Amino acid sequence: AGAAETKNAIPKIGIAVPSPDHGWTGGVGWWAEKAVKDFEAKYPGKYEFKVLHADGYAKQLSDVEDLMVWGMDYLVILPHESAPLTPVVKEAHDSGVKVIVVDRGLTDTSFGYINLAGNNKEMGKVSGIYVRDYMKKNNLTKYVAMGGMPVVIDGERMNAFFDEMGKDASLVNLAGGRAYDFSDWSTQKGLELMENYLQKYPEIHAVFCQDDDVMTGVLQAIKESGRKDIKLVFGGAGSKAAYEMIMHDDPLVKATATYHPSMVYDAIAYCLDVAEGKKSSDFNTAKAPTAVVLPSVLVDKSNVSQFYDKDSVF
Amino acid sequence: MGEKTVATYFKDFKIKDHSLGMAFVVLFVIAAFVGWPNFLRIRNLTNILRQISYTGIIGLGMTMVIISGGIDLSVGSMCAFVGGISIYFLNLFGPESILGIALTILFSLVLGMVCGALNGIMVAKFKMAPFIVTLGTMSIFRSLIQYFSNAGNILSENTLYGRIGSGVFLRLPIPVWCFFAVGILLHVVLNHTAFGRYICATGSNEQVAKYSAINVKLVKMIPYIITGLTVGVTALMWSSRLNCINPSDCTGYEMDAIAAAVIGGTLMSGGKGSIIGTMMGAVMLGIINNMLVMGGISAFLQQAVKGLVIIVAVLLQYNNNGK
Amino acid sequence: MGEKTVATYFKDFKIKDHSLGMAFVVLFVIAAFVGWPNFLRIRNLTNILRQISYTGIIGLGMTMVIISGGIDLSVGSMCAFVGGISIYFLNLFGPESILGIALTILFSLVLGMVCGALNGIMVAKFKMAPFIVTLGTMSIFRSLIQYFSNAGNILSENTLYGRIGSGVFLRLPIPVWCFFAVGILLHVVLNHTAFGRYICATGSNEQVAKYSAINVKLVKMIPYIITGLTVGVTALMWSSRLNCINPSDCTGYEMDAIAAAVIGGTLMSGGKGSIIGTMMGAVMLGIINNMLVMGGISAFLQQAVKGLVIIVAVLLQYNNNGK
Amino acid sequence: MKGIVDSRDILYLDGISKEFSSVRVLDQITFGIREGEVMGLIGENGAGKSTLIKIICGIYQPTEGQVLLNGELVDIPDYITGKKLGIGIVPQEFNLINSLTVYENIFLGNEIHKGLLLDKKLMRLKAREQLDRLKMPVDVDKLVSDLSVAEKQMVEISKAMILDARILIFDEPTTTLTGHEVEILFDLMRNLREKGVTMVFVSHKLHEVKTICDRVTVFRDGKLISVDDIAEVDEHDLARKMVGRDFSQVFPPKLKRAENTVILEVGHFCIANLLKDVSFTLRKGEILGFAGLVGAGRTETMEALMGLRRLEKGTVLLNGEIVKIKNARDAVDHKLGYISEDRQGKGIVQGFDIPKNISLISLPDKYVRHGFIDKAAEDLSANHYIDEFKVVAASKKMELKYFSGGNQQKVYLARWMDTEPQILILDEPTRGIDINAKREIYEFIHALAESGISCILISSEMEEIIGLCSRVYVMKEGHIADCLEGDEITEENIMFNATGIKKGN
Ligand SMILES: Nc1ncnc2c1ncn2[C@@H]1O[C@H](COP(=O)(O)OP(=O)(O)OP(=O)(O)O)[C@@H](O)[C@H]1O
Ligand SMILES: Nc1ncnc2c1ncn2[C@@H]1O[C@H](COP(=O)(O)OP(=O)(O)OP(=O)(O)O)[C@@H](O)[C@H]1O
Ligand SMILES: O[C@@H]1[C@@H](O)[C@H](O)OC[C@H]1O
Ligand SMILES: [Mg+2]
Ligand SMILES: [Mg+2]
Repeated sequence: AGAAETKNAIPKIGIAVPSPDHGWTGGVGWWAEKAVKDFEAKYPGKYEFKVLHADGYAKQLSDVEDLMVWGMDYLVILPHESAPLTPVVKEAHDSGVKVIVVDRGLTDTSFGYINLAGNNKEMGKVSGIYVRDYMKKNNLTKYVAMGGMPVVIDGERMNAFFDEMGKDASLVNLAGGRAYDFSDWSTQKGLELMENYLQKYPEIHAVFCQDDDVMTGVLQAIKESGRKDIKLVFGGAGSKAAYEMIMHDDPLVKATATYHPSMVYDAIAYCLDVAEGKKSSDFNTAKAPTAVVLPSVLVDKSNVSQFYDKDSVF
Repeated sequence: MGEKTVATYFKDFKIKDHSLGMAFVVLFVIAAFVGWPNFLRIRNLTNILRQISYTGIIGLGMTMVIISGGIDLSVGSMCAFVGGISIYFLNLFGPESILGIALTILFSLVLGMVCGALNGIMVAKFKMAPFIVTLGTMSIFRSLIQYFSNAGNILSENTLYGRIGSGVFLRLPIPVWCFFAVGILLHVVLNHTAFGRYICATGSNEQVAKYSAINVKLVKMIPYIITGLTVGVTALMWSSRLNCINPSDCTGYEMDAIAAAVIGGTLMSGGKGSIIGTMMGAVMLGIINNMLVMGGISAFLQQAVKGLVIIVAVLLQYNNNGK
Repeated sequence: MGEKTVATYFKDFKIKDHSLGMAFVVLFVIAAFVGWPNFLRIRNLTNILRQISYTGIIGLGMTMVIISGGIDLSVGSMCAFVGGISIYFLNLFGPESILGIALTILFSLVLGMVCGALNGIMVAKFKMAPFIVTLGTMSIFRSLIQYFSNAGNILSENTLYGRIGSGVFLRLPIPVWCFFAVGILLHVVLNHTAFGRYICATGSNEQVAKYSAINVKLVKMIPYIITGLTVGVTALMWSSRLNCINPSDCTGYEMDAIAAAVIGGTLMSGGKGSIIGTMMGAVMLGIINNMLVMGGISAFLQQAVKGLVIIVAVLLQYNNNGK
Repeated sequence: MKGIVDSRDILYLDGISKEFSSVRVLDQITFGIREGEVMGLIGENGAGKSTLIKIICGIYQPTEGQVLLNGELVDIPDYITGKKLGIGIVPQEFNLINSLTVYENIFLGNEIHKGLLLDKKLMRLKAREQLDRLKMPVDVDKLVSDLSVAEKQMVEISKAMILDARILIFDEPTTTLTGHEVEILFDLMRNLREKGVTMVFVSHKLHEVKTICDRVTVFRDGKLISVDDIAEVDEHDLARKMVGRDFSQVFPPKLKRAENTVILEVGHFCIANLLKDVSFTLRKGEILGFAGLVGAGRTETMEALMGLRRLEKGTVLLNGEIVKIKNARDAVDHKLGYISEDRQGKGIVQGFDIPKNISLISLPDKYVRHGFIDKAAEDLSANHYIDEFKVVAASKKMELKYFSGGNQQKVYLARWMDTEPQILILDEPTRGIDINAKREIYEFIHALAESGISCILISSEMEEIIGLCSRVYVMKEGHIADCLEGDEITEENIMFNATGIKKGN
């Protein structure tokens, strides 16, 4: 095959992802391993893969260093945190490694790499539109919102969400203005937060929690409280559990907005296409990153079957 | 000795002997003000109790470990591990199998004890520093459950299992009943059995215990097994509540469990502590948390306030103890 | 005493006196095999050194604290806090201000010491359990820096600042030089000054230290200040490497720092320890990590292996110490 | 202020009182100590000797009263200040850091520097010199944890000596020393006296006080009873002053050996570097002595017997049957009891009250009903022992750490009595306790033996061994040197066997 030229006879592909600190990143790990398995089967002996999971970006930083020592030709990375990983990824790039950055981008946009990501602003926007319209339609006014972790993409989503909600003055964020708490994208934390909200606010109509794992916890708290005032819980990302609820007409869960961890699979597939010469490797020498944006789609009863994968861990 | 009249009781009453109780009352009153009127609602109070019950139960076992002169940092990971494996076990049975649930309860408790014994053996038999042993097993349990689950959610297929963890009995959630039950049980063990006495003696001075014909190794080991058991209980309550376990669940439980014990007056250096104290400590942590939420403190500052409250609570106790 | 010939040296050589060194060598050889040929590349070795230098430097301060009978769980949060505030400070100066950088270096170290002193005062003056104090300040520092930064990145506007942390001098990264420098300094303090001896004495038996006319409060406090200083150094190295600080940075540093100290032979119960040991411990942790990465162990199991290695390393030492 | 009565006084205590949580342990103490004298300080356990000493050093602050040094009022807020004023102390309890070496301990708090760094060479040298002066040639680089009790005591004394103090206070320095070592210490003290050093010497052994002191101060219940020139009082007077009533016979009359039945036979105990083929027999109802220099291996023998130390070789025959004792519980089950010489480290639980301390061993056998502790029974039994042993306690619920040494020892004894032993081993049972309590313990041992219980008494106090025992094994360097019986039990014979040196040679 007319592969892009590499240093190694057997090209080495290094993959750096965060370790599973919550459901979504768990999914990332799973899809990364699945990709490696699939492509090893597809191109037996032709490529060498190494997947590293980092529990923090300091670890990921050293993972990338280690991958450089290992002599990778390609790097597929889902950065733990954008800013701190940028220099080392740039260093890899400068030493000739072709880089594909997934999801949480880099802060330096002056060199050539693929930036493959979901659309966070769009995700917030899609969610906001759905929640706004649903509330309007059902004469609901009071809502609360939860963020994930204090990172850039989280802010993008929340801002886009509040932008949409703000368009209808009758809708009130019970926490006031654009205030929200962080759920750490974890079920446990979502449960605790929701329990507290249920105490604090005697009437809540809708909950936006931006993540389907968190949603599980939120739903549990609502169920246990026996309260009937909540009519809508909107998560995000597109977990298997959420899809199942949508399929089975859950009273509270009507839809979700995709932001799927399988994007790491797409990134690895993209990488192999480059290696196989099916896609150009020119991005590497460009003066700016090439964006590959996966759309965020609203999934509801009408289209859920297209997205459901019963083997996925997420 | 002799009978005490109410009057003499009040004459003998020294604030310093009851500093924990006083702190509790003060905190409660403050919370009632800050969170007026929601705080005092039965619903809110039972909620607080449920919220603290998970780490609270483990805190009870932790109290025994700390009194014996040890520490167990692995409880959080162990809890995710035991919970996860227990769901795998449960899924071996049919989706409505009551037998499966009964056996899983047993399995979970036993598995917890086995994990605890692992820590215990290393501490007691190989005389390793508990901090290090459990720092190590903390990584190991977490790692193993991630490995087994491929880092994905471990879902129970049993439709009845969820009823345990989210169930309510006589208006109190089941985990809260467990918290009380384990508390009373361990209180009795600590204060009314020879074994409880031995734990205190060993934690206070191991040599003395050895020279007093106490089987020091056993006495140092069993608290870890008890803690494993409490972890098993919490793992059951937690996994059945959501009918699923995520391998990253229960992170940081160790800190809450230790904090509850220490706020409750258990000495970090061992030899002395109280189960009732830990129960109060756990509830106090819950109240603080609730108060911060109700009071609308900036989310970023909530942790700071919590940290501060822990320090102040302990500071008051230390000063009252006159040291 | 008298002169030792080489022969008698080897005759006197007892493995148990050098178990750490032996473990180090064995580990190195294994790593060289597993990671062949990459492991032995200069680039890889300096990489390992740089990777461990951040927590390694803090581990050196931690060693002093542990020897003195304490523990400091707050170092990770403190590091993010000091790093973040230092960048705010740096940004008060122009984008190319060398003076700004010089003053920030000073500022960072002093701020670290002040934070350390905070822990130290509570431990030494108010006689609070170090575990609790630093558990509290761990939350507080983290919370504060999140609050100040609104949980966002704190970016330096100085274009030269980054040169410190990512700089290389005589083929070694600057953080590695810092690690060595702090190591040598603290080694001398511990082994060749009265203060070092007082730390050991106080950590071993506070009462006795007091009866030896040692100012126990001061001796218990200063190690926290030293640790604060090492945190300041790491905060500088880390923030300048990335030219930015995220409030969630440096989470878990305390565990690595403690692990390095304990693998290096420092007793968790205080009274005894070695700076050189901690340095070796930190490097060993780095080697293990590198080995796991190079050896292609399942990512999920890596933590388990690391936990296991820590336990085994300590187990070997304990048994060799003949207890 | 009364002012200085005597211009010879270097130190003058003026109306010193001390209260611990409103309990008065020192009451208006006023007396002077003259420059260059050795002042004895005696009194029963808990009389307040150590407390007074701690006040002089600055470790405690008096509730009332003041201290004058060379006629000037001084404020001694802590020991650091005390040391600067030239006051040195050899404390009553061990005060060495186990994880440091001998020389590091000797210079702890008093290091010699060369520039900024420590001058280890010089410190080693000086430490060695100091120990040589005490005729205790231990390796200065040895860890203190590896030293015997006597060696530790000598290190402790060296630590005080190195201070070059003008006032040197010894709080019961001889409790852990044998006669030979006490002689060495006294020589040293005489030397210091010639150099003009003022010393305070606390001891429960009146003959020592008589030997070394120039004057003696007697305390009773926190009050000053008398200050006398040593020539004007004899031991009998001193004892009477201490106790407050007439005090006659210390030792009860010797027992006639009633039975010949051997109940315990220890055979060929061996532990590398510690014990070499130790064998002995114990008869029913006898008081068997174990004498020897400190470090001779007596404690090790008994610990091995009790299953507290691993033996390399050795057999135990109990009532003619071979028994295996693997731990202390086995020993208790075989009705063996052992009062350790290390009361603080191996005996009492500091944080437990009296009932909990007493029941610690017998708990499962006596106080557990249906799995639960019967606290009423525990209290009852504690009351019984408090009466029987005349334990003086404000409340039996007080933690043991607040009790004086003698009372702690009684509680410790009670714990073992509560196991109803047939064989009771007492290792230095009177260490650091006053003459009155001592006599009580002697009578107690005597009564035990009369009732048929066999006692083994390890003691470094020759007179105890001679006064109480019917047979004595003398140990030397880990083996049994001889077994003395009846009239053979003399100081000379014991010393000869223990040291290999005949007295007078
Ligand atoms: N820190 C303390 N708190 C409370 N009581 C104390 C304290 N220290 C000593 N005491 C009490 O003060 C009294 C005097 O004790 P002190 O140690 O001075 O006696 P002593 O004469 O040295 O006795 P001994 O011969 O046993 O050493 C005792 O009753 C003791 O229980
Ligand atoms: N753990 C140990 N390691 C090395 N040597 C030891 C240890 N314990 C004791 N020894 C040595 O064993 C010898 C016997 O000690 P020990 O003091 O118990 O004898 P003893 O006859 O009971 O004397 P004492 O009158 O002090 O009780 C001493 O030389 C001591 O230094
Ligand atoms: O946790 C997830 C986050 O890591 C990812 O970037 O976006 C979706 C979230 O659920
Ligand atoms: Mg005394
Ligand atoms: Mg002895």
